[in-house]
Parts: sequence; structure tokens; C-alpha cells
Amino acid sequence: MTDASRTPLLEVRGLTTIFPTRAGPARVVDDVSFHVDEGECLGVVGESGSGKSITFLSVLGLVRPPGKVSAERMMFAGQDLLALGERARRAIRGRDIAITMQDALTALNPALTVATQITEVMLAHDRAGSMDEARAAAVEMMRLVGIPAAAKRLDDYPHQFSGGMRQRIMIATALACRPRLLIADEPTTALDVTIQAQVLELIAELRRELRMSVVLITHDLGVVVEQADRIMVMYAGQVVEEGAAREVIEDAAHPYTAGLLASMPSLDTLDRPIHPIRGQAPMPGPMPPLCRFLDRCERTTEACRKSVPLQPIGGGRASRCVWAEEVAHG
Amino acid sequence: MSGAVAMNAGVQSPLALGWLRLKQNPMAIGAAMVTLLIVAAAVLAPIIAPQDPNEADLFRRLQPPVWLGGEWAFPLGCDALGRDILSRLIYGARISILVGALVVLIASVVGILAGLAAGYLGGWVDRVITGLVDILLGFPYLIFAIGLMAMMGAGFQNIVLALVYKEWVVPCRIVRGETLAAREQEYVEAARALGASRGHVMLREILPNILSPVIVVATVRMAHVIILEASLSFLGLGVQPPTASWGSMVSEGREFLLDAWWVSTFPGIAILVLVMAINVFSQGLRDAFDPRMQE
Amino acid sequence: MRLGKFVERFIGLIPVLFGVSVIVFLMITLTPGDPVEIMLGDARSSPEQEAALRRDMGLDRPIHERFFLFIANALRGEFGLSFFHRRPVIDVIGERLPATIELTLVALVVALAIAIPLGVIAAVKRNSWLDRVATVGSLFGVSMPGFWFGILLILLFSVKLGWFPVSGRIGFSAEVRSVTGLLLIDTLIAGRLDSFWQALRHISLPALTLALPMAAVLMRVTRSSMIEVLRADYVLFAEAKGLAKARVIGLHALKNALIPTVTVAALETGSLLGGNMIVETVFGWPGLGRLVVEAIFSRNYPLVQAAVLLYAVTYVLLNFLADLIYTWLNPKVRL
Amino acid sequence: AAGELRVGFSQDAQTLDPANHRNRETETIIRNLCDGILTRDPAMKVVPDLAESIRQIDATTWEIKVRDGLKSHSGAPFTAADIKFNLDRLTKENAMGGQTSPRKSLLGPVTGSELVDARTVRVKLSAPWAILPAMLPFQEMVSEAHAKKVGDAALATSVDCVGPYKLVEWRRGDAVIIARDPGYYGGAAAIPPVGPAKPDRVIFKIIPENASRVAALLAGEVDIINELPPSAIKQVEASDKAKVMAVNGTRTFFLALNMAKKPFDDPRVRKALNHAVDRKLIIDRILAGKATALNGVMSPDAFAFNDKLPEYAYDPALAKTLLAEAGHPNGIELTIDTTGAFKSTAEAIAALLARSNIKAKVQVWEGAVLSPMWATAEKRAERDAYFTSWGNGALDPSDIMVPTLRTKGRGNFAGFSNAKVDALLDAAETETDQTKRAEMYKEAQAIVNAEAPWVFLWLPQDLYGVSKRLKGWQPSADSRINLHDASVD
Amino acid sequence: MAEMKPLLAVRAVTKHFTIRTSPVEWLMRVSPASLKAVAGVSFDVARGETLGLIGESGCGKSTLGRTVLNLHRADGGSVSFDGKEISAMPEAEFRPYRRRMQIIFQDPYASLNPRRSVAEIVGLPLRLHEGASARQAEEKAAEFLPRVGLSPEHLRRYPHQFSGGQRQRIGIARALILNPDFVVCDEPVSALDVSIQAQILELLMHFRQRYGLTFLFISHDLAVVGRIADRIAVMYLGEIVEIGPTAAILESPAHPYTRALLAVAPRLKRRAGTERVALKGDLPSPLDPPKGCRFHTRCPLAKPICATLAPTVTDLGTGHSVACHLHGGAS
Ligand SMILES: Nc1ncnc2c1ncn2[C@@H]1O[C@H](COP(=O)(O)OP(=O)(O)OP(=O)(O)O)[C@@H](O)[C@H]1O
Ligand SMILES: Nc1ncnc2c1ncn2[C@@H]1O[C@H](COP(=O)(O)OP(=O)(O)OP(=O)(O)O)[C@@H](O)[C@H]1O
Ligand SMILES: [Mg+2]
Ligand SMILES: [Mg+2]
Repeated sequence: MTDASRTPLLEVRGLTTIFPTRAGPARVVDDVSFHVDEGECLGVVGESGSGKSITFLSVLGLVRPPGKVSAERMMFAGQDLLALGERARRAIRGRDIAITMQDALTALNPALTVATQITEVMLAHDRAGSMDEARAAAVEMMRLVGIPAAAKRLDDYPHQFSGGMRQRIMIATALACRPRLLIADEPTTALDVTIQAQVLELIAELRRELRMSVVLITHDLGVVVEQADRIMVMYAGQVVEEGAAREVIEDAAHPYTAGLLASMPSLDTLDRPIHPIRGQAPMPGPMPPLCRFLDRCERTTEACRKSVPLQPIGGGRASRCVWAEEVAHG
Repeated sequence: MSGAVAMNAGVQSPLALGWLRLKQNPMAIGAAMVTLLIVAAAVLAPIIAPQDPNEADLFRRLQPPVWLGGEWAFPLGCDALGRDILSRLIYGARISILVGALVVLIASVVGILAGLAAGYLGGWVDRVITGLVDILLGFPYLIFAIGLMAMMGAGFQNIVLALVYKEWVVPCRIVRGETLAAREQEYVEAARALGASRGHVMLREILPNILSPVIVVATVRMAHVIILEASLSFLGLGVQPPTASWGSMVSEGREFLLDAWWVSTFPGIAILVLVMAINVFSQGLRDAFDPRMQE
Repeated sequence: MRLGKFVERFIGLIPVLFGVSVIVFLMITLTPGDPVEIMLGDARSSPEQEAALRRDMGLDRPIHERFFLFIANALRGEFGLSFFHRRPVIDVIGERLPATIELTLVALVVALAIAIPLGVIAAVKRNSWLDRVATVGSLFGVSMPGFWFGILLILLFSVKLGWFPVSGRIGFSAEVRSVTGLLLIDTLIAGRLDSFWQALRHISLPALTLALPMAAVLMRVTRSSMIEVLRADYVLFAEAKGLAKARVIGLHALKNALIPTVTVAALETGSLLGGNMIVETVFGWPGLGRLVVEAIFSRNYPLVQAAVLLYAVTYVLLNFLADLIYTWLNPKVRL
Repeated sequence: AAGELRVGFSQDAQTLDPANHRNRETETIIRNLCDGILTRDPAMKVVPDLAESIRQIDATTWEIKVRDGLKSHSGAPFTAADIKFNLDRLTKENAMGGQTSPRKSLLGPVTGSELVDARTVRVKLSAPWAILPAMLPFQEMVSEAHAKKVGDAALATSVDCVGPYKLVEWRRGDAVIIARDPGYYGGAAAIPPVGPAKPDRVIFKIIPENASRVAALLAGEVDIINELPPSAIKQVEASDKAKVMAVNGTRTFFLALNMAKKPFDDPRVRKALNHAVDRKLIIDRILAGKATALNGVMSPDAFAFNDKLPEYAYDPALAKTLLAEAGHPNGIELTIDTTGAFKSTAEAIAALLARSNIKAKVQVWEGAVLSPMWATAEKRAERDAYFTSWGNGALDPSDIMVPTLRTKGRGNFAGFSNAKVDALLDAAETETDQTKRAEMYKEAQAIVNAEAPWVFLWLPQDLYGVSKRLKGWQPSADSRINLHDASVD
Repeated sequence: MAEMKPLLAVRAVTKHFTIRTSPVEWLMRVSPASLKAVAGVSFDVARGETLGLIGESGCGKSTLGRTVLNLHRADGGSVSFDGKEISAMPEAEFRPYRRRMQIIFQDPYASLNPRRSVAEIVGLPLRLHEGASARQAEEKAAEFLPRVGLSPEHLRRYPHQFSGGQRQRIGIARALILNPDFVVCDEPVSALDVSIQAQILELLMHFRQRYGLTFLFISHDLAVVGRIADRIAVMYLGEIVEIGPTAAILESPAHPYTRALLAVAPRLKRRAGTERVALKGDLPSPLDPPKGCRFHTRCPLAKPICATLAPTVTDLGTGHSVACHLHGGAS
């Protein structure tokens, strides 16, 4: 756990990303604020479409038109990302902030060798003086992520590797410049359980070894709880709950988080009946100024029929629920 | 479930959605209107054509269009036999459009059936059909058509046949590919699990899903076929005189390009406009019904 | 493995070629018309003389015999004598082939050189005015009947402006030793820049006429596949690595986007080879297409048969070449 | 290059072996490379070329005296032996590497030749044949030594003979490039000037497309074009670079009527058709006036032309009356068969027929289909009329009337069969007295005119587009392009 | 479970896929490569019971499920349903069984024909098996929809207008509208979000209870299977390595592979002492499975014998059996 008084590595405030849709502009990321401390692992949880990936693509400046990104504040290691030009932001991407994409099968270019894809990052950011140097570093990186016979497989193409291996190669690519922040977007979703464990293990190990900060995006609370220091729960483009990982799991302060926990079949709680959250998340599009969890929530009252802000509830935690206290202790 | 309320309201089939999207594309609508206009002109030819398209009068030979000193009765001038170019254009549209439409229609039906059978049934059916397709693809199109025309003789029916014999390969290949992909889809397996017959699976489950690329390609091919017919006519293998076809009009007129440019230029422009309109429309169709589809 | 696939392609070629032979043979023997009549022209001739001519042409044998003879000879690479040229078909075709190959290749290069950059720019700057211009231009390209367009080009550039010659392959002051048969290359080999320039001027208009519709199609294909590829995760990932825009588009995206372009280019080149007789006629280009059409009209059976077989082989080889290019573009696309 | 002459030509040569083709354009090209035994002067009179003289010894023997001191392109001497070699090659079965020359039939009853001495050769015939001299200009002679050296097959592309130009290069489909042979003896003594050809080089540039050929002329790329379409006359004349030259052709156009079929078996119907076509109008409008109206088969330039034939004047009223007399008061219907090239002319004829109550439809066929279809009475049983033409390069009735009008002739599409005409034609064939021959042919023409197996049409002029820079060139009626004296400045 | 005649009896079923040979290979008489997706699997499913089938991607779960339904024809062994051998029946004879045996698919997007309305999709079984007219089928479908949590007003809509969870409900309605006896659920919740997953699981359990359905429930998620299954079969590379009552499998797993699966499963509360031990390596290629025990290449407890000899099945009592050299002797 990190010292709260230190300035965070990444600090984002009021991040909003809007996509035009048929129904009108959709605030896919709506006024999201968060921070990641040096060396910390932030877990981001939420169901599909809740805006997890877009949030971090927005931070990297990778949202494509017609998507529009705005923020009140976006600081990375003392630099104001909002003030930087395209070139300067590109220089940060891959070098200081790296991302691994949701699906390794599609994120590696099928037409280029693994060597090309790893070395090009280093060459682009002057982390290697020559191709030979870059290749040597790439072999090193591949070894680090646990690819056997790395030197021999350098000139293979992605399809010649298994799913787990590809995930590792993507991680190796992301880590090639030893970034200070790794955004791991659902690194395990596409993988088999046995491989999932290997990859999670790998990220934890690398984090220790390279002393970097990690944002771990996932929809599986079980994954997060073992890795993350803090958890941020997203729902329909908003952060609904935030806090230290253990505390959130044990004492959810938002009905959505609580619902997620209750509906999760877990080997530990086989005897407990599951309680699904009814209904489903709203489709992206313009939303009325109401609590977005309104029609799925079991506690709905008149008080919920307004837009609810994310409120600190003490202990470094926050919840976007009128009934936060009651939920947490009820 | 309240969630569905948030979803696209209204009851819309993918087809209806496509129409909706198409209607919002002004280019495509414009192109459709142009095409319809030409079709209407063709259909109404006897009513709107100012002259008898076949009435020759050598005294009017190569008479220029009205703005170059011709007369209003023959607004676009006259051809080498003194026939009214405008009227011949209007009647000629019938040939271009009918050939285009018939060839593509017949070829699509044949191609779809063959493609479905090859893709879904596989085995020797597939081998025979793909073999035939490969063989036909080995023939250059125009040479094949010319050969067939030589074999069967000139005439409208034979043009259509000569083009169909090779054209069906195009939808067939597409349908086969799409069928192979659709066959692996779980909804096909679901229908099988429910005990649906092969015919049902092919015609009722797979066909509706592969129809939109076929339709898109059909329009593109129609444009193509119109040019092919014009090329055959250009080479003198077109319809029988005195019937006018745009291609044969260009062909006959090219001799006079230097001093009576209007004889072959107007039919040339007519082909260009019709083919372009069809192409624009098909692009609109593609965007509306099958955004991921590539040519 | 590669070699195996190679061999396999060639074995797969056999039934196709056999099928093509059967069809072309049937087509041509079922076609009414008599080459002997055409040969004799306006003259008296005795029935004996006609019979002799028929015998010389091998037309007196029954159909099945002619077919097996044709197949047997074709297997040995013999296609008999061209009725009208009275020389081996192979020679007659061989003389015309280089012109057609040269025209096709140049047209292909021109088409690709227009289509790929335009397609990429149109995709990257989607919905910009550049995209619209390119799209409208490509529509013109595919909608323009080639025979008409060619004549217009001649009228404008040759007759009115006098920039390009009307017809032929090269001027006649230049005598170039034939090495490859492709004049653009032969003139360079001979070190004759003036002749090269002449040849280039001669080929410009026909190549352009041929290339434009193809460029239009290829541009559209490139554009749409590029748009698709630009959406791919790996392009986003490449951007996330902080690579230069040029590298992301020119390498990561383009290399994948070219696959459909290559497919269509192979198909189109096949049809160019066979379909350029109209351009060859208009521009007096001494190629094979024109020869074949004339041969069909004059019922010159041996020539038509051999030429169509040649087209079929070329077509299959082109597609094979396209396959090879795929594996380079994207090794995942297996041969 | 100085003295280079370019001809925009509509077709490539099929071969350069003069004995191994049946193609007019091929011959035109070869004729500039190789001389024949005889040739024709601009007035179409047959004159000696390689020969010094020719005379008939008896009914079936002709003797040719060959010029002295002839040298082929390669410098080899050319003697009577070479002539014999060529005549035998042309007329003996299987004489060309196992094949028979396709030109054999052009030499009718010639069976071979015998050498008398180094300058004399005798032509042997199986039957008397008056038109031998008219037919000999069609055959060009090659060098025997060369032919034996390279072999029959190679003669297709390699040329050595006596002629004004020698072959430089044949770019198949593109051009035939020939250069002056300085050692040339000078050509027919009767056609001055005599001497080597003027241009250093001549290029036959192959441009099959009419519009392109005209464009090439107007762009100054070529100096002469053949087959100038009448429609381009105005254009060419308007240009300051080029002009039109015309010469009476040798091709007779006609509409053959299927006499075996009703109602064309009735001479009144056939005459009605003749009166229903306004030849003058079509010639004037479509052929730009460049044709001669005919009332019979023969060209006015040809031997034994009968200039006294009655004219079938354009007279729709008379046509209708004739039809009514024949039992068709409401007119008749017919289909005109023709090929693509003649489509619009045929349509014009059809349009004119309509004014005389004759509903004519044009049906276009491929040449390869059409002529066999009209070849025999059975095959044409259902056909009505055939719009076609027949060439008469020899300008002798024997060359056109026998195939087209004698019973069972190869070109007798009308199925015309008249015992008297047959007898006249047969007799004229062997008659050696040219005056008597002429009388016979004239009588035959009169019968044909009266019987009207065809709708007689016209004899178009051959049109050439010629650069104004060109000097010393005249088109000639046999479609040859003789470039012996031509030059450009 | 009560000892009675099983509804479904699978005996030594094998399913091979032949990888198509090229013409050259055919000429050279190379025998086509064969992929043993299912290699001799036997199990029973009693009426009313749910058998969970778990294993890694590509181990043959779906193939097994489809073979049981005759969607793939078994290459060896037999499948009996309700006492009748069905695996060799011609399709025509088997057709009546189709209404009694159904399947629910994993992919809610691919398993519904995008061009058919809900009425047509859900009504199709009625039309095929009851000869219902379009009207009748639609009426019946309208009656049935509320049972899967959809409303009749959804009938005229098309799949693209539904969320993943709703689509899965449509798929369930289609499978269950004819009231089948036996349903193969091929990962019906794997593609869904956690909150929706629970809804669907609940729905399935509700149906099972209400209609006494028998399930073959395929999943790769132990937690899900543990929740719904009475018994669990663990599959590895085409073979069943362990099978037994749910509690036994979860509490006392016998096969090292089962243990590894349990160990790596994400948990909210990690029990003391169950340190995550990741298995090494990937699933070997089914084209060329390891000799001996198929798991030995990744097994932390492998002995020399495992590499050479395939283990036989050992009965551990109470319906729990395992195929592993660690238990019982090898034959
Ligand atoms: N280019 C776009 N145009 C319009 N909407 C978009 C676009 N990209 C994403 N969205 C919408 O933004 C929302 C958030 O997407 P995002 O990918 O961030 O979700 P996520 O939380 O990462 O979900 P998952 O778990 O499925 O990855 C989704 O509703 C999605 O439909
Ligand atoms: N039609 C087929 N042809 C060839 N091989 C196949 C076919 N279907 C499946 N396979 C192969 O059989 C093996 C088992 O596949 P199967 O789909 O049954 O696995 P699974 O356990 O269901 O995996 P998943 O969890 O990914 O669905 C795999 O290696 C697969 O590639
Ligand atoms: Mg995401
Ligand atoms: Mg599966």
C-alpha cells in the first residue's frame, strides 16, 4: 500500500469520453476521476461495456474520432498530458505508459514477426541503438515473460504461438521500454484457467521486479482481489465505488458491487445460493440524470431518482450511492 | 425485462434496418432515381420516344443535335441512316437493362443454388461444382462470350445465355464461401439439432444470411454485364438490327467520331450514366446492408 | 511443405486444363462456320481442292478422333498449324504474347500505383474531400466502357494534342534486339534510351485505358480493406506503442490490408489478359487478344484452343502467385 | 529517317510466303517484296514484270521468256528455273512440304511447267484457259535457292526474291518493315519510271481499327492508309495534312435473291426489287459518292464489260405494279442476310424497300457462318436474300461470272441456273479469240441483267487517305499498294 | 443418485476428425492425419441428473456434447438414450429423438439466426416436430416466452435487438419449448457477464427443477459447474480423467489435473495453505497427444511410468473414479 501523501504517478480528474450514437451522444466514460500511485496495482472492475477500456484508451490519447475526450486534469509523473502535443504524447506511449490489449489474438499483428513487433517499440523510443541491440533486448524480454527458446522463436509469427504465449509476447512488447505504468486490459479473459493463473502470476512477478505501477482491468472480482491494492468499480461509464481491495470485497458500499459479489458463483460459497442482479446494464446512449443502477437496484427509493455523485465514505473509499453506509453495513 | 426498452425501440428486421440506412443515403437514393428514370424511359419507350427508332431517312444522315443546327424533332441528332438518336437511345435502354437484369437474375439463381449445394453438402457435389467453377474461371470472360456468341449466333436470347454461362460463377463462389462460413455457425447447428432437413437448413437458415452480399454483388455485376453487352455489341455480336443497343450504337458511331461525334458519344454517355448509377446504388446497398462487405 | 504445395498446385492444374480443353474443343467444333470457306475467299475452286484443303487442316476426321488427337498433341506441347498463318500455332502465339504481357504488366503497375496510395489515403482520411474525389473517380473508372474511353483518349491526346502516338508499340527508327520481347526492357538492355522513351509513349494510352477500370476496382478494395484493418486491435496496439503514424499505417495496417487487393489484382490481371482485345484493337496493339478474336471469327480452331489453354494456365499461375504473395503479406494465411 | 514511307494498313500479313495464303492484304504486302511474272499497269492492263514476254504456244501451253540478269535481294541470280520452281510449287499436289498450295485453284487448269532453257519456261495446262495472263499477276515468285535452303516452313518469315524492297523486320501484328533493294532491276518496263524504289524504307503499320487508322493519318504518323471509311472522307479532306484518293475497285456488291424460294422464283418480283432500290441515293449518302452504280455483274473497267445493259431505274411505283402483277398486291416480306461490316448499308436498303411495300428485315451473321449457309441450295432453302460482294481482281468475267452465275458455282448464292449462260461461260473459258470471248460474256451479262437473279447494286471505289507530302503514288484498282515510285518530302 | 437405468449411457465413444489430405498426399498414399477429439469416453447420466463436464479449451467437451446428440456421428463406441442405441440410427429414424434431446449453445450471438425473428426462432421446433403452422407456432412461442423471462412483445424482434443475456434466454426457449428430456448445455454462461451469468444459471436450475430435466452441463469454470452439477466429469485431451459426485471432486480431487484446476480457480477468499500453483505449459496438440498418460507432460507428480503407460480407471467408491497411476495399480 502506498503513502497517500505522495503525488500519484497518474492522476485523472473529470475524464469524459463521448461517442455519438444513433440515439444521441453517449457518455461512455462519464466524469471519471482516479489516480494510480507509484508501484501500486489498481484493479478496475465492471461488466462488459461499462467503459473500462475506453477510460484508459482516453488516457493514452487513443480514442479515435468521432469519440471525443475531455478532462479537467490529467497528470502523469508531473507532466500535464492535456497540454502535450501529439508528438510528445506519442513519446510517452509505449515508453512510460504501456498497455496490453484485451485480446492478444487480435492485438498482435499477424503479418509481422514477433521480433519486429517487440524491437520496433525500443527503436521508436531510442531504447536501443541498433537492430542487433534491440533483438538482444527482445530475447531478454521474451525470456523474462517465460517463453522457452526465445532466441529461436524470435522470427516466428504470432500464429505460431499458443494463446498463452501470445499473451506473454504482448506483455513482453508492452514492457520492452520498461514503462512506469502498465495498463493490463483483461489480460486473462481470453485464456484458459490454467493459463490465466500463469499470466497473473507473471504480471505480479514483473511488477515486483520492475517496480512499476499496474492498472489491472477485469470483470472478474476473483482475479482482482488477489492482485490489486485498490479497486475501482465501474458501471455504465461511471465509477460507482472505490477503495482498498479487501475492504471493497468484504464490505461493498454500492449495491452494484454487492450484487456482483452475490451473483458470483465461487468455490468458497457453493452452499450459498446465488443472487443474480436482475435486469441488465443500460445501453450506451444519452442517459437521464438518474442513478444509473436505478432499475436494477433493490433499494430504490425516491431519493435515487436524481444523479448521484461519487462520495467519499471514509477510509479512502468512495461510493456513488445514496445508501452507501447502509449497503456497506447492512 | 426493462433492459430491452433501452435497446433500439421498434420492431425491425435486419432488412428493414438496411432500408432505413439506405434511405438516409442521398447519393444512393439519387442513383436509384436515375436508374429508375432510365428503366421507366425504357418501359415507356413507345410513349415517350419522339420518333420511330428504326425509321431511316438518308437525307437526315448524321444530322447534328438541335443546338448545333439540327432540328427539334431530332434533339440529339441522327445517325448514319438518319435515325433519331434520342429515340434509339430510349429503345436501346431496353436491351441494356434487360440484358443486365436477366443475366444477373438467372446467374444469381443458378449461382446461389450451386453455391449452397457446394458449400453445405460438400463432398463430390462440392468437388464437381468447384471444378466447373475453376474451369470457367480459366476462360477469359470476353473470349468465352465471343466464342459462345459465335456458336449460337447473334440475338438477344443468345447474348443473355452467353453471359449467364460464365456469370453464375460469381455468385456461386461468393455463396459457397459464405455458406462454408455459415455452416459452422451455431444457429445452423441449432437447426440441425432440432431436426431440420438439409433443404430447410440451406434455404431457410443459411440463404437469408448470405443474400445481402449476393444482392450487393449482383448490382455491381449488373453494371459489369451492361458493359459486357456493350462490348459484344461493339464487336458486332449484339442484337439483330434494327434493334438498337447502346453498345452497338457506340460501335456504329465510332466511325463518325471525328466529324459527327454525337452518334457515338450520346450512347457512350448513356452507358456511363446508367452503369455509374447502378454502381453508386450498389455501394449504397453495400453500406446499408453489409457494412463489412468488400468487393 | 512449400514445395509440396507448389507441386500440388500443378497437379491440381491438370483437371482444370483438361476441362478447359474439353469445353473449348466442344465450343469450337459445335460452332457453325467453315474455315475452308473463309480461306478460299472469292474464287472458283473444285471440290477436290476444297477436300485437299480440308485434309490439310485435319478437318476431314471425325470429331472424337480430332479431340483425342488434340489432347494427345497438347500433352506433347503441340498445337498444330494455325490454319491461316500456316505456321505452328505456338509460333504465332509466341510472337504476339510478349506485346500482351507487356501491356498487361504495365497496366497492372499503373493500376497499382494509382490504386494503393489513393486507397490508403482515402481510407485514412475517410469522408474528406480527397476520399470523395477518389471515390467518384473510381466510379468513373469502373463505369467507363473501355472501347469508348480508348477512342476518346486517342482523339484528345493523339489527334488534338499530338502528345502520344495513335497506335503501335514503338517507332520504327528503333531496331531493338528482342531479348525478353518486352520492349520497355529490351530497349533498356540495348541501352537505347530514345527507343525506350518511344516505347513508353506508345504504351501510355493503351496501358492507361486498360489500367483505369482496374485501378478503380483496386482502389475501392484497398480503401475498404484498409478501413477494416485500421479498426483492428493490432493497429491500436501499434499506436499504443508510440510508433510513428507512417509506420502504423504503412506497415502495420497496409501489409494486412493488401491481401484482398492482391486477390482482386490477380483476378483482374487474368481478365485483363483475356479481356484486352478491345484495347488492343483500338490502339493497334499487336497482342494476343486481337489475334484470338480474329481466330474465333475465322474459325481458326488450333489457335483458339491453344490460346485459351494458355489463358487458363496463366490464370492459374497468377492465382498461385497471389497465394505466394499472401504468405509474405500475412504468413497466417496458409498456402 | 530520310525517305521513309509509312502505310497505315488494316491487316497484318498472314505469312510472307506468297504461295501459302489466300488473303488479299497479305498479297498487298508481299507484292512490295516480290515481283510476279506479270503485273498490271495503272490502267489495269496486264504487262510483263519478271517476264520479258509471254505467248501462247498452243491451246494448253504458254511460254514465258524471263528477263535477263535478274538478281534477288541476296544477290542470287533469278532465272527461268526459279519460275518453274514457283509454278510447280503452286500447282503440284503436296509440293509444299507435304501440303498443297492454297493458291492452286487460282491457277485453274495449270498442271505444271517445263524448263526450256535458262530464260524460258513453259506453262502446261490441262485445258485451254484464256485468262491465264489475267491470273498470273496474283502470284509472286520466290528464289528457289533460298526456298530450298530455309525450307518451306521458314518461307513464312524469311524472304528472298526479286522485288523493289527487301524484308528488314516483321513485327508480327505490329508492322512489316522493308527497305529498298538497290540491286532491283527496276520493275515492269511498261510502268515508268524504271529503277530501284525511291523510299529507303517502307513500313506497313498495322492498324485494324478504322477510327485509329484515320487518326494516325491525321496525326501525321502514317502517309497512306487503306480502307478509308467513306464516313471519314470529310474529315480527311478538311485536314491540311491529308487528302483522299480513290480508284475504282474490283468488288461487285449485290443482293443475291434465293431463286429457289417463293416469291423470288418470279422474275417480276426480282425486277420489282431492282426497281425498289435507289442505288444513287445510297451511293451518294452512305458511300459519299465513291461508287459506281451497276446494272450487271461486271466492273466498267473489266474485260468484256457490257455497257449496253438496260438500267433498273429507281421507281417505287413500278416496283409495286410488278409485285401486284406477280400476285403480291400487298407487298412482300424478306430477310436480308449480311455480315456486321455491311450492316448499316443493308439497313439502308431495307429502309428504301419499305417505300415499295417490301418489308425487309436485316439479319447479321458472322462471315464464317453466312457463306457456308448460302453455299448450297439445301442450306439456303429458307433464306431470302444475301447482301454480299464478290471480288474480281483479275478484271475478267471468267473470274467472277463463273463462280457466281454458272450453275453450282461456289459463289452462286442466287442458285441461278441458265443453260444459255452456262454454255456461254463454258465456251468463253476455252475460247482463245479475245473478241469472240468478249461477245460471249456480253451476251451472258445481258441475260443475267434480264433474269435479275440479284438486285444489282454498285462497285465501290477503293478509298485511301494520303498525306499531302506523298508524291508519285497512285492507288490501283487491284488493291495493291505499289510503293515503287512513291516518296515523301 | 438413485440406482436406476440411466437416461443416457455413453460407452467408449470416440470421435476423430480427419484432417483433409491434399491431392498430392493422397497420391503418395499418406494416410490422413486424424485428430482424436474424443478418445474413448464412457459415462452415464441418470434421469433428472446434471452431469457437469469440465476441461480446458480444445479438450473435446463440445465435440462430446455434439456426438451425444448425433450432430457428429461417433466413430466408435455407443450412445444409448432411454435404453435405445442411438449412435448408429439413420437420421430419419433418429429424428423423433431430436425433440427429446436438445442443446443450448455458448455463443449467444452465433447461435441465433440473425435474419429470423424471435417468433420464428422459438417457433421452429414446433413447426418441425408438431407440424404447427406459423400462426400456431407463434402463439405457442408467445405463451412460452414469459417462462424464460421475456415478454410476448419481443416476438417480432430480431436477435440483434437483444443483449447477450436475453439472447441466451431465446436460445433456452428454443431448446426447451418442446419439453425435452435431456439437454446438452454447451457453456451456456461462459460468454456472459457475471451479473447475467447468475440470471441464466438460475433460470436453468429453475427449469431443471420444474420439469425434471436432465443436463449435460459443459463449462470450463469449476465454480459454475460446482454450483449446478450433481456429478462432475473432468476431461483432458479427449479423455475423462476423473468423474464423481460434485462434493467429492471439489473436496477430495483425486487427479492431479483436477487438483490443479481447483488450485488456480480465482477465489474471493483464499483459504490458508492453498497457494496458487500454476500448471506449466499449454495443452498439448490433440493431433499428437503425449504417449502414456496424456497429462504427464504437465503433471507436477509425474512418474516414469506415466510417460509410457496409459492409466486405467480406478474406482474410488461412491461413484468416484479416476484414471491416474497415483491411484491403484496400472493394468
Ligand atoms: N468507437 C465507438 N463508438 C461508439 N461507442 C463505442 C466505441 N467504442 C466503445 N464504445 C462504447 O463504449 C462503451 C465502453 O466500452 P469499453 O470498451 O470501454 O467497455 P469495457 O468496459 O472495456 O467492456 P469489456 O469488458 O467488454 O471490454 C461500450 O458501451 C461501447 O459500446
Ligand atoms: N469439425 C472439426 N474438424 C476438425 N477438428 C475439430 C472439429 N471440431 C473440433 N475439432 C477439434 O477437436 C478438438 C476438440 O474441440 P472441442 O470444440 O470439442 O473442444 P472444447 O473442449 O469444446 O473447447 P472450447 O472450450 O474451446 O469450446 C479441438 O482440437 C478442435 O480443434
Ligand atoms: Mg474492455
Ligand atoms: Mg466448446
